[in-house]
Amino acid sequence: MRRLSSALFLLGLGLLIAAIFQTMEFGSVAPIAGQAINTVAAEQVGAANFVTAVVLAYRGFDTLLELTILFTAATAGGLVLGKPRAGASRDPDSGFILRAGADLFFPLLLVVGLYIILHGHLTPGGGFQGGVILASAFFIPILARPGTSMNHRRVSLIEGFAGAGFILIGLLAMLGGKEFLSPLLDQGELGALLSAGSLPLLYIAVGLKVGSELAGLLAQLSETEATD
Amino acid sequence: MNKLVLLVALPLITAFLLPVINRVSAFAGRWSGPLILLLTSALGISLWSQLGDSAVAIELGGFRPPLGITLYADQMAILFAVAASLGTLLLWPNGGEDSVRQSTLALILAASGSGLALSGDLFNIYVFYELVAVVSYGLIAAKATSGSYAATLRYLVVSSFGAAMALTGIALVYQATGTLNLAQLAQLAPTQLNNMQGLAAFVLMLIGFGVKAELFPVNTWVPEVYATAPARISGLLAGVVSKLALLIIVRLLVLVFHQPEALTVMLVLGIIGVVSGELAAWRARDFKRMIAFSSIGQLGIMFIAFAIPGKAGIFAGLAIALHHLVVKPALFLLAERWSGSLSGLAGAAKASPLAAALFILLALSLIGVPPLPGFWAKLLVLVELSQQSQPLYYLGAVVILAGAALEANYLFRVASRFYHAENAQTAPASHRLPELATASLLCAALAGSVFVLTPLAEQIEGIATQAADTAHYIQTVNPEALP
Amino acid sequence: MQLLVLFIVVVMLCSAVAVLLLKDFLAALAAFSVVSLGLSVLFVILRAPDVAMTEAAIGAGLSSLLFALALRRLGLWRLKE
Amino acid sequence: MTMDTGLILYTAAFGLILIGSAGIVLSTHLVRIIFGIALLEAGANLLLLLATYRAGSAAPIIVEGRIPAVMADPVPQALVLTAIVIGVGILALALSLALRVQRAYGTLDLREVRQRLEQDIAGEAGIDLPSSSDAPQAVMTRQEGQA
Repeated sequence: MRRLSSALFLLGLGLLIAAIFQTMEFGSVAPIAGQAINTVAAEQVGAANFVTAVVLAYRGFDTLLELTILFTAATAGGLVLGKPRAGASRDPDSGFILRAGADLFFPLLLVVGLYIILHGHLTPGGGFQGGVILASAFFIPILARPGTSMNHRRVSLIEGFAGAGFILIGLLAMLGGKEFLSPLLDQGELGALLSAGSLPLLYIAVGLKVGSELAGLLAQLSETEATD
Repeated sequence: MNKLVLLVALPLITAFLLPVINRVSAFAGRWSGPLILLLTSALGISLWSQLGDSAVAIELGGFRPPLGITLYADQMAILFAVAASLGTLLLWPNGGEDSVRQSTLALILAASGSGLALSGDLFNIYVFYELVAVVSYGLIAAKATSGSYAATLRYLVVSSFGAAMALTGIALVYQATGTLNLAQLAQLAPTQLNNMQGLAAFVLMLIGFGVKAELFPVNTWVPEVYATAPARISGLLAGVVSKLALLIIVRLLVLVFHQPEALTVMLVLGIIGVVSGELAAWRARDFKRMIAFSSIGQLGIMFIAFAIPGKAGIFAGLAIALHHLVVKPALFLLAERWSGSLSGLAGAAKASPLAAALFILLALSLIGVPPLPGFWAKLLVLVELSQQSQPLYYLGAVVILAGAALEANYLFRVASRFYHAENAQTAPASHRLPELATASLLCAALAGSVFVLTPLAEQIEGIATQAADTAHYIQTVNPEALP
Repeated sequence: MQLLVLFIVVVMLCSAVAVLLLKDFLAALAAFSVVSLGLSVLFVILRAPDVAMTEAAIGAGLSSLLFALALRRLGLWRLKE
Repeated sequence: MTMDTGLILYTAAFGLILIGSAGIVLSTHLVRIIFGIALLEAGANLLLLLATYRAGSAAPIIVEGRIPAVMADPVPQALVLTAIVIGVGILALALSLALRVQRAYGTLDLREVRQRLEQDIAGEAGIDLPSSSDAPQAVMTRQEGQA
């Protein structure tokens, strides 16, 4: 019965998609918002990477919410998984080569992650991609040494202040009589490292937030005891 | 007026910092959440009174639409934004092991609920909707029973499927128009979206946003979640969050999707919702699932009402939605101590006479007995339905009447059991004070509204008139001229 | 170019079906990574380097890591004997 | 890039959406269903990015002051970026929940989980299972002693 209704549902979805395919006109419409942004972004925001301009300036509100979703998922994950019991079974130790490799990788990943975050307004990449690399920098040592655990207090401190920093930058603009999340600071020269006003600051907040949330999530998951 | 953003920003920043605040002082950690919500609710109400019957658009980041994200605040938006704040405050999660995490999640729920009501950008709505979803997973799972974990996971699967469908719909809309701003979409819709692709996009978004609005094919999570979640969270989900999802669908219908087929789809799904919900509630053997199924039925009535074209539909739908917004949380609060089977409720009136009396008041209003507000709301829907020409609307009216008869049957079966003291083995425990106080407050609001029915109806009609006015919306947001 | 796109798409769709049909969860995870990687290559072809980087880091990297951790904790981390 | 390439790409997007939906609706193992969600999201993301893609446009980045003649639309790129990050957050939460469900019920088979869930709810309410009512569309057969 369930199978039948599922199959019917899928059939309906398939028909819907087929109908869309039939009537859809590919690429017939000019992207109104996108074209406007491409014309004015260099002047208005001052970021050479227009995707960054959209992510942090034009649609910065979305990004704030996205960070909140990660934060919420980490908080809810903490609620669900809880604290690991003492003396829970652990993964077998991973051997010398992996541990040495993890130690070697740690500074490398840290530098690469920070580089990607700081150049987010100039080249592809930014807070999200850099944040993932930061998270892996802190997580790989845990994988290599299954006994150790992450300092959750410090992680929650970083995630709290990074998220609050993003909102504070937005609220500062309101104090100055502008709208929430308006770009601040001098735009500088297009393409320079110190340019695009407050965007690099926002991306640092994003990077730290993403990094700490993801590292926390990964650590939570790996600290949970195995069921078998 | 740009202070409206604080309705979202203040709870969010408090939520981010709550773990830190709690470490400094547990007292501050416990009270800062409710305090902030009190503040935002007051702010929202004061802005509502300032606004009058005008509307305002906030260009976030100072970018003109369609470049940036726009928030749109008319009376309906602020009403529901305040409802999200105030509702979370009234139903603030209490107890449980991890109260800091729960408070954090509740704050985010208030922020995202308010934002969902105010947002004027299609993708921004999607992000807010996902945020509401993730927060509710956390709050349901906070019960920390095996049942709540399983129910949350099943809910997550349905909800993620819906969200992906909504995202697909958004992609189709963007493909056809090249913009996400609702005002600009309203300008472009008659030429670009009045076709098969537009209808498909609407159906996909209806499935997506319908998950939280307990729409028929995607409401399988409702009985499981409401039976396993903490009662306050069930009340929030059924009372407030479902209305927010409904609000989005109504906005989309008014502004973007003008096809008559779109209304027909909603009408049919609403009718199925009423029939299946009320029948299942009638068959239910335990109190929580009975009111869970009855909420599917009630939301079905709202879908039927909003399927009436034009202002009349919004007026009728809004009236019944606001009624449900007050009644359902109160019912779930009462359900906290009556979670056992219905037969175990015998003699409950002796243990807690006030709770039993409140239940009867709520039940009478839910069924639609004059002079309670529920009667006028249902009457309004029936009158508007009878003025339509399509026969399907008459079917809707018949189904609503039959549903009311079923409701009367199962609600009175429960009420009469309350006063059967002779075969009571063990009367259920009496209610805790916070639950009873909040439920009494909601009931008092319900009963009090009987005396101000005429001004209230005029107010709601004003809200509906404003919400149905597409030109007013476009004029307020005033996007850049189309190229 | 067109042939390359066609090739990637075919591989992706086959892997996507394989994710659902393979009995062994580890193999399904591998197929899932193939889908993510294919997607990130498509994003490069579609002139979206930012998205491609994110998809590679998050879709192929992090998601697979999450799945792997979960499979291990769930006791599904074993190849068919 | 020709029209046909666009068609191939749209096929990929809708294909992923359909395969993902099939995984969610037809699978009986919860991990498989979570895989389905991830595939479905991937398809929706690709569709979103394709929405305004034009052949022959350049990436929306100014390198060394040169502004390309036709730049790709940066808006869907930013949207997809957001959607990918949202997806991974939900994925992590889903997997955490799956861990807890397995620990509580000892199974991840959807049918058994539903059955145990029904038992849990009925048990809490203190009613015998066979007499309890199910969701209207969820009438199923039960075997005692399973799970």
